[in-house]
Amino acid sequence: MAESFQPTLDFEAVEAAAEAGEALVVDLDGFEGPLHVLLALARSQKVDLLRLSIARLADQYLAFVQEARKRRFAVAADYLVMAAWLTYLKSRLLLPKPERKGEEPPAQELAEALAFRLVRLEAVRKACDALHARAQLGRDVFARGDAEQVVVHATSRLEGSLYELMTAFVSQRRRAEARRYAPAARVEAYPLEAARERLSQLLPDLESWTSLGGIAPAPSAAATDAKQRGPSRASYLASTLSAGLEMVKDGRLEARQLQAFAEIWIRRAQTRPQLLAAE
Amino acid sequence: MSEDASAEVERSVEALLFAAAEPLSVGDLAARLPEGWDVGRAIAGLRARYAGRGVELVCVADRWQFRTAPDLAHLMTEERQDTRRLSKAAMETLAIIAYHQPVTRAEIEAVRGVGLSRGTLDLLLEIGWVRIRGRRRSPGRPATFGTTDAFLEHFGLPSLADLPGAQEMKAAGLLDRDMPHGFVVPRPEGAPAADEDPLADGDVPEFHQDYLGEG
Amino acid sequence: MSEDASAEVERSVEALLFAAAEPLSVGDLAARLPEGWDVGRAIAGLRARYAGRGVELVCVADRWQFRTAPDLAHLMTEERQDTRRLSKAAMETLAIIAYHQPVTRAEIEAVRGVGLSRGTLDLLLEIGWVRIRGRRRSPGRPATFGTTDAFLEHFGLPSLADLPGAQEMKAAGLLDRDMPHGFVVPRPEGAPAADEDPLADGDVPEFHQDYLGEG
Repeated sequence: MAESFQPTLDFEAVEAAAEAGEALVVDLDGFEGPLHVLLALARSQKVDLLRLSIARLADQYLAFVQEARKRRFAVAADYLVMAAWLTYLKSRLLLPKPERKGEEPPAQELAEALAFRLVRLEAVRKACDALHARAQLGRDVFARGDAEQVVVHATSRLEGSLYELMTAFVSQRRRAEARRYAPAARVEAYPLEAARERLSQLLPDLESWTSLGGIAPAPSAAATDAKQRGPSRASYLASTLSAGLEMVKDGRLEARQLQAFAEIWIRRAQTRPQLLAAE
Repeated sequence: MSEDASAEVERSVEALLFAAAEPLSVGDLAARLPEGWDVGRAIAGLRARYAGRGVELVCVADRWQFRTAPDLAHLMTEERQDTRRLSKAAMETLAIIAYHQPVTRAEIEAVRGVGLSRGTLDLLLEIGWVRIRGRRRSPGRPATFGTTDAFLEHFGLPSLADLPGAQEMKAAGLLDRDMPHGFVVPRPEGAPAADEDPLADGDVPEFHQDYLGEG
Repeated sequence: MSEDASAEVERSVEALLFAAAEPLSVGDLAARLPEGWDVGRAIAGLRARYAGRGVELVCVADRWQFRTAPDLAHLMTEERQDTRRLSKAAMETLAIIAYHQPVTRAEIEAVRGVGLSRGTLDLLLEIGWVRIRGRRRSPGRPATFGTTDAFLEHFGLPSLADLPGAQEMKAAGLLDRDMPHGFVVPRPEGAPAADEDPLADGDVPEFHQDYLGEG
């Protein structure tokens, strides 16, 4: 093994590898990487990869790289890294045995590790072949060409509860109600004229404080129909107050309210001279 | 031809028919097989072999194909049920039909105050909750609508008289706020109304006349 | 179950499998058949019945499918699809992922002793034979890759355990993640053995980080 480690014999080494049955074309494109080259070379040794002569493999590899560099300028860096490492490994393998422990793994272990990697890559290669040889779908075996699709009958079940039905009925009626515009429902007002006239007639009798509510006319309770009933109580009250305020302004009436929303009291205005005298 | 050889023709034809994207004629099959192979006999053999199986070899327009047995068609369908809700418009229309029946399209629109899209009535008829009951004895003889037994079943009602009335609506809190003016829950008429002619045989209402043209 | 009844199960399963475009699991079949039908027995019966025929019942990715017999491939010229011929690099990468899964990008590179071009993994992911399985619980949390059911279906494998030679490779220690003796030169990568985190939702590894940044 050592005798083949001669740089000048590189070319022969590659040829030897080729003759050994491995079509080792010196074309880096044919290899995925240095490990693939090593595997191809290792196969040429025709031994169990785990019992490979690493030194011989290193020689073969270096020869291969040399040849590759002869023909091409650029060789990928990892090929050169591997070359350097193999050179180093080989030199250590050739050194006399006793090595100091603890520094680096023994050369033999490194060699075994390399052999293991080659075995592993070889296994991947075989797995590739085995996979490729399998009956592949669409290439060797075929599934049903005219598959009958399962027909999906989608029946949609409608959800609806009585509550929803009732809600729909009521909400529809509410909207109808909101839409309805009923002019007939207008409120009949107690005319201001009538209130003024009535209050003037009552004025002489309003000697003391009398509540406004007591003076305003009441709606006719006898009438059953809304139309016959006439103005509402609120309208009577509002018109009477309005007429009363006019008379306060004229000085004919006095009005007082103790607080907001409290009863409003009115009485005939006291004469001015009396008021002055009183002061 | 030997026994083995004819078995080989048969399984070749079997594979070709299985993988083909469409039915194959005897000529198609012969063209893809070595010359002299008896395709006709292979087909006869396959027919016999598959007779009564889950898959059968059938001839359609002079071409052969494997099809699943007709009696297993139910396996090829998948029932899928999804629930959906009626739209608000459809639910309201249903409610009006339920409570006011018999009711014409124009009356439904009058109650709702908006036009009725054709799809809404269609949908209710299609679901089977609403039916055409008859015709109103009035100009144009419009179709009258009412609810079906399926409607009663779905809503769990023994009869139309069991439709919830104002009391139930109040109890359900639907009338809590202000009661709509003049709120009355009408009593639906199950029997033909006085001014209604039941639908006679063959008196199929036409869409344009009865669903759209009227009112 | 009577003779007749079990024949009925068999032909029903036959029809379902025949009609389907995809392989069906026992569960898929059972779901489409009346409860209590013995699907497993029907499949065993069908396998025997179709053995040696032009169409065979095979198990792929734990599911069942009728396929043409492999020895008749030469007849199927019409059906043959232009299957993408994977490059050697892609095929080796696929094999490493299949046998070593879950495996990180760095580990794939370690087996082949060469860097993995980004296009290779992309291609395998795109074909749908390879998927990102999760993340290795190790520094950098690299993504781990594995194969898909589509991979098993394509290569006609019932399960990963049926990968050709997988048992032997395992016995020889070739599927161990660690290199023996801490082999580090020339590519210094011996990922420490650690468990794998399944990919969480939304935890999609970024290409730059996981394909390129690691190792």
